Amino acid sequence: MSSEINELRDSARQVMDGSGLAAAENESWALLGELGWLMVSVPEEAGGLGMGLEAACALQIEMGRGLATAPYLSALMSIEAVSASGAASELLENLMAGADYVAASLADNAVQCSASGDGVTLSATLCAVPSADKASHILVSSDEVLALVPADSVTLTATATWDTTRRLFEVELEGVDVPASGVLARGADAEAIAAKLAVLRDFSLAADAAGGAAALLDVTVEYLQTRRQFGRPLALFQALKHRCADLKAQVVAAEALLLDNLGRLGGGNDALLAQAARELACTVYTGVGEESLQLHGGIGMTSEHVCHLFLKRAMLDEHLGAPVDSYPQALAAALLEASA
Amino acid sequence: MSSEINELRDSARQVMDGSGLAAAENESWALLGELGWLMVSVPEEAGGLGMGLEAACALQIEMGRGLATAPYLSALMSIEAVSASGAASELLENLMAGADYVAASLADNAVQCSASGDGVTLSATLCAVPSADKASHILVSSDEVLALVPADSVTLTATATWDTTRRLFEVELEGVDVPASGVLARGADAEAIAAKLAVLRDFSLAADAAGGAAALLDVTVEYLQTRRQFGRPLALFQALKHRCADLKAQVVAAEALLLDNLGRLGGGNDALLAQAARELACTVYTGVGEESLQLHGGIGMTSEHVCHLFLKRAMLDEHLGAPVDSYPQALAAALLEASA
Amino acid sequence: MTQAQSTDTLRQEIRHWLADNVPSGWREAMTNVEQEAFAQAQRDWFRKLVDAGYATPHWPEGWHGGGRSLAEQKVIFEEVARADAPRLIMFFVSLYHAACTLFECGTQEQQDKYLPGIIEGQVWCQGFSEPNAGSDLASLKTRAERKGDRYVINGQKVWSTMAQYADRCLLLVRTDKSGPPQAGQTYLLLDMKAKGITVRPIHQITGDDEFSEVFFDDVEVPVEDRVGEEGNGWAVAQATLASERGLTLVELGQRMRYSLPMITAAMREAGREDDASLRHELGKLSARVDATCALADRYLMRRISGEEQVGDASIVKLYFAETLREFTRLGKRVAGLSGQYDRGFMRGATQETGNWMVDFMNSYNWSIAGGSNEIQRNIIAERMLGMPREPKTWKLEG
Amino acid sequence: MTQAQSTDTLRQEIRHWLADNVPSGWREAMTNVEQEAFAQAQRDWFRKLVDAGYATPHWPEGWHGGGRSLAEQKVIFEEVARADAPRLIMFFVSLYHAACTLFECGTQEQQDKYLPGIIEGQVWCQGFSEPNAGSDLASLKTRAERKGDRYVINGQKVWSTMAQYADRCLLLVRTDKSGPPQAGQTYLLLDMKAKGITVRPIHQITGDDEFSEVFFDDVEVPVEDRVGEEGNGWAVAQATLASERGLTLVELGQRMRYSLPMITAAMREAGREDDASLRHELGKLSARVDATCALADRYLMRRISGEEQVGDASIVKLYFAETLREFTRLGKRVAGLSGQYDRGFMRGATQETGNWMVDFMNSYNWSIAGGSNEIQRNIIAERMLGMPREPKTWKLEG
Repeated sequence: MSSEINELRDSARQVMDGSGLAAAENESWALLGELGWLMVSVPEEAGGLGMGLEAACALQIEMGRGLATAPYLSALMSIEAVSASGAASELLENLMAGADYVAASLADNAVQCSASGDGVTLSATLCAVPSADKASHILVSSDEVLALVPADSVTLTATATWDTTRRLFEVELEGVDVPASGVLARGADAEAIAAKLAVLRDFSLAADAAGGAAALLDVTVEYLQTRRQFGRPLALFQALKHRCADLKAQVVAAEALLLDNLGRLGGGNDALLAQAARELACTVYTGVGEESLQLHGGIGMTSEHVCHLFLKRAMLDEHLGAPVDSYPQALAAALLEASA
Repeated sequence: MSSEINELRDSARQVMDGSGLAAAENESWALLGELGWLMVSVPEEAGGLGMGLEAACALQIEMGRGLATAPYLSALMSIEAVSASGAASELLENLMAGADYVAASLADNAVQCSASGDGVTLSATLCAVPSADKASHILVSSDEVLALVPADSVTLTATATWDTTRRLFEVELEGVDVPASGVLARGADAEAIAAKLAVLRDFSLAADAAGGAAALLDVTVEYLQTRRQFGRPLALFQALKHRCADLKAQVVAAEALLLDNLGRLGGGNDALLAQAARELACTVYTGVGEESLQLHGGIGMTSEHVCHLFLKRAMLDEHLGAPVDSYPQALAAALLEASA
Repeated sequence: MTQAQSTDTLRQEIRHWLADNVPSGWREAMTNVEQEAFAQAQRDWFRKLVDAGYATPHWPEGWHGGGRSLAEQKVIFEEVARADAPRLIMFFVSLYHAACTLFECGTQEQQDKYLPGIIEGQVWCQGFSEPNAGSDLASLKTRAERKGDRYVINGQKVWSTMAQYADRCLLLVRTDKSGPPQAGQTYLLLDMKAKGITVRPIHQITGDDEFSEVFFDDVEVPVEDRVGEEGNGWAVAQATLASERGLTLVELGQRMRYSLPMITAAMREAGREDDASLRHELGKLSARVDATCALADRYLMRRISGEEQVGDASIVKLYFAETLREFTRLGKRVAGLSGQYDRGFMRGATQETGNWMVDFMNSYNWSIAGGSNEIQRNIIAERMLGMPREPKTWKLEG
Repeated sequence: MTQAQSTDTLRQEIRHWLADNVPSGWREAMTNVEQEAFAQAQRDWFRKLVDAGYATPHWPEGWHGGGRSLAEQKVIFEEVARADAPRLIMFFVSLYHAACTLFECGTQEQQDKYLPGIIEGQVWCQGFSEPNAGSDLASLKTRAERKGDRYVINGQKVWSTMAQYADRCLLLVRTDKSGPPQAGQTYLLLDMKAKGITVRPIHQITGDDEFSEVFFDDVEVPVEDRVGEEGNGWAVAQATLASERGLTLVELGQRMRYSLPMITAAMREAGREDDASLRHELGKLSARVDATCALADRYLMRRISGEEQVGDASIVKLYFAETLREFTRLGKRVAGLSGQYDRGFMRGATQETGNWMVDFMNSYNWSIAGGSNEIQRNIIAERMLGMPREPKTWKLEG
């Protein structure tokens, strides 16, 4: 990771620390715009900072670490979509400034699309759309079409998850007519952008998981250091030490793979690099979550302690993106194909 | 388990202890006949002891514990086949006395069978046939036919495995003509007996694994008690203690399931009971094998120490019977069917 | 009538009774309700079970419903699980912990005073665990000072089930600080309406609040409500903890087994019933679930035959807790994103709600409470395998 | 020329060289052969690599092949892995351990005396590990008594690679029993032809015998063959152990990655390439293998940039050892019964033979030797996470 990105990450950590573990969504959203975090990966010629996906992931690591509430990934996906499609620069500027928010689904969805005059008619149920109630538009992305749908033409249903750090919605489109001006791309262009969005999404989920796992392990070790039982600190018990050491190795490995794979982007296998990073990091995060709760004992079972917030976010991260089991299947399919 | 079977098991343990961990095959084979272990599960009316599969498994547990070399399971399968088919009692007597040995495959095999006069013509490659070089006949079992094939009409190939406590052969039958006298059963009868043999086989593998796992864990704990490092016995290190405790729980669970399922036989789901016992016990045995080698450290890597003998037997046990992954698949299929 | 015939008859009886009496749709009715509604449902169900004689099978002969063998008690627990009947969470302490402690260690006066109330539906809670003690029961800090014919209590207890509904409390206190930590403990029967008691429900990560913290500020307990001698509380507490004799894990194992179809149903819902990867895990899990039941059964049988050995109970509990974790983990995997949705909390539902995140989180109740997995591993290693205990004294380097 | 260009050029060079020079069919040729045949093949391969300048890239500039950057050394190791070339097992101690120790801690005379011999093909072995010490290097018992201008050695070493072929030995001995165990150690360069040395190969569970026990009976070593001061051996040994600087794990990680097709091939052979259960495990494994390589790479980069922190190396080794175990376990599962057949031992083949039981057993070389997984976990917990060290003194209960 370049020193530029290391600096970005350091400053992000300071910001996250400053606003506490989980700043309110409104507050942190405003901050995102102010700090320019929404423009990090937009090319310089489009008015962004041109620091690429590595920078976005560096920030996402810190946001995972700090249990950030703002819909950063969703916003980045929309910004990437608008930027990649070369659409109106005014919209892009507003999005990058945080003045406007277009919500994107963090799941794979089936979209029905038919031509309608110059525009299209769309039907779909989009799952896992973060903070959709704050969005002006919803991004609809499929291999056929990439479009912006006004929020007032869809039906939103809040789908509360156990992870209270994020607010997800189900977005229902029932034959919504989108004029040509709302269609960002079609056909092969739309497919190419959808692929890029999946890479952004999977890497970002990996980053959130890598950051969260590292933070939760820190919390857990600190707890074991502090808490005494049978007349000695829990951290003295070798069985617990060894479990923490195993978790540490896994956390470091997940981050190593994430950063290494980010460094390999552009070689024609971006999707696989993102999927591998996502698969390992989310597996590690849920593993750290499971172990941390056990290591905390009773206190971890109470909502007073921060432990469960990480655990629940870990579990949700694991089920965002493509279906959880599709990741190892995709990696295996690639290996089998390569050796055919 | 009844007190009668407990007594049998106690005496078996004394015998196994007496002959050391792994008595030579010739020696222990003779003992099997003398002690009457080959007749335990044959019904009393057929000249056996009528103690059922529970008794056979009690003995197999102890033989697994003692790394027995004699082809007990193979012999029992042949005896069961002959007994179940109601064939000549003289043969059965010889088999039960250990005066004759008919070898049976411990794997699933494809058998081609065609009618030939009163008898049949058989072609097959039988894997994992123990001590086939000592057998007068080879048992061929399929859903179509159950037959005894003279050993001089087949081709034997020694297939050495890493488990040096057992000697396996591949038996090749190329269109061997078997007269009617050699055909023990056909059609539905053969199928029913094949099913019984699979139950005997799977339970026996579970028993071997349960016994071996328990013995290996004993060996390992004793080693940790004796061996000192960093100025204290290894057994004092909590991380190692906890790993031993987990293994202990698994070993006890595997034996509990084995004995419990043996007690449920005859309720119409014998195959599943055997498969579940086999699945768990073999998984536990390989797990104990893996952990024990690690816990032994360098000494476990040398052939001077007994650890590797158990490990290799565990690994082979896991791959005897039906293909290893077919066990969980069968259990899952049954659950899905029951809830359909 | 042989023993087997007698349990068979009982099994048929209770099976029919449960078919007629288990409140239909109780799980749905207990979803997203206030705790009082749950408490009322518990009272109703308690009344029915008591009246039918199925709530007190472990009480001595002569008491209503009492005099059943351990084998018969097992049948009742198994059938309750099979019928997916509610667990008597609010009355478990009174029916088992309190009653058995009184039968074993209480005076005739104490028995006469308290046992009838239990049958009438008095709620008891347990006051053993303390904050920051975890599984270290011996580290007890709540103090009781003898003043004339009373003890005066100051301190704090935690993880007390349904304490806000409790009439009385089984309270373990420290009366002497000198000597080893297990000595100097005294066992009291506390009136929860006494002055100076504050009960504060604990907000759990599932949204449940069945456990409470209990604070004592100069609370007085008459000396006649002491069980056993002063300083002998540790031994009495062991009797309390041993009172259910493995029956709970027989029941929980069976509940888990009967819940396996929740996973196959989830596979079908996801259109993945033919997925070899899920089938592989399901098959492996099912063998483990069966083994859990076999372990619990065999443990109870050994208790019946008097062959129980130290550590046996630890194996059953550890294995159950780990298998339950795997069970809920697989359910969570199969359910995918929809398993992450918060569908509300089902009160008294233990870990078979099919709301997989709740079930998963609740599985920690069994790996943490009642002696954590780590404590069970210590017991197995030290007391079954004979490995050395944790050093008593130690000194850090440097 | 930038650094990236220079490593790219080197990569192309060595890739071509390896394509022309790796002995074709070496794995088959090394199967079921006596050790002497293996030793001869090692000598031949050593000669080729040395002559091409690829065996000593880590030596200082001025030495044949020397003066390569760590980044360039990494390229060589990666390409050797990619080409599935034999590892220089018999010469690793001489080229890395001995040479780096001499460069870092040896006198000019010692360097002049020994380094040319190493390039000419002298074999060195390591005499650090002792029986019953396991990963506890500090507990060293082999004694050296100073008598005039000689040390007289008595004791025993174990796990010495290819000691029966060794000309010299890096020997760690105890010269002082007082004081803490890490003090009082002295580092000697021993002539393996000296009187009083007995080498006994260890029969491994794989059938291999590449390791030996070495016994010392009044073996004399001249004082001028001591490296560093008397009593300073521990520090010199650290330099020895650090000499390969993570390159081995870069190579081994790459070898594992390049061996993943062995599993897909086994799946095809078993007709199970579409089995979702195997694919699930393979996919998970492949992410772990990639992470192992990423860890090793990033560790080396941190060494290059001087940012290495204590414990970093432990994570790389632990994670590699565990991933390798999973790798061989999956291969074993796919291979089924046929994977259990003893197809003989392939010498010098590490753990990528496709003979899955051998590969599985060999995976323990990495979880036990060179600091077991347990030791690595201690280091990570204590020195990275700051958890307390194992108590120095302790007292058992009772």
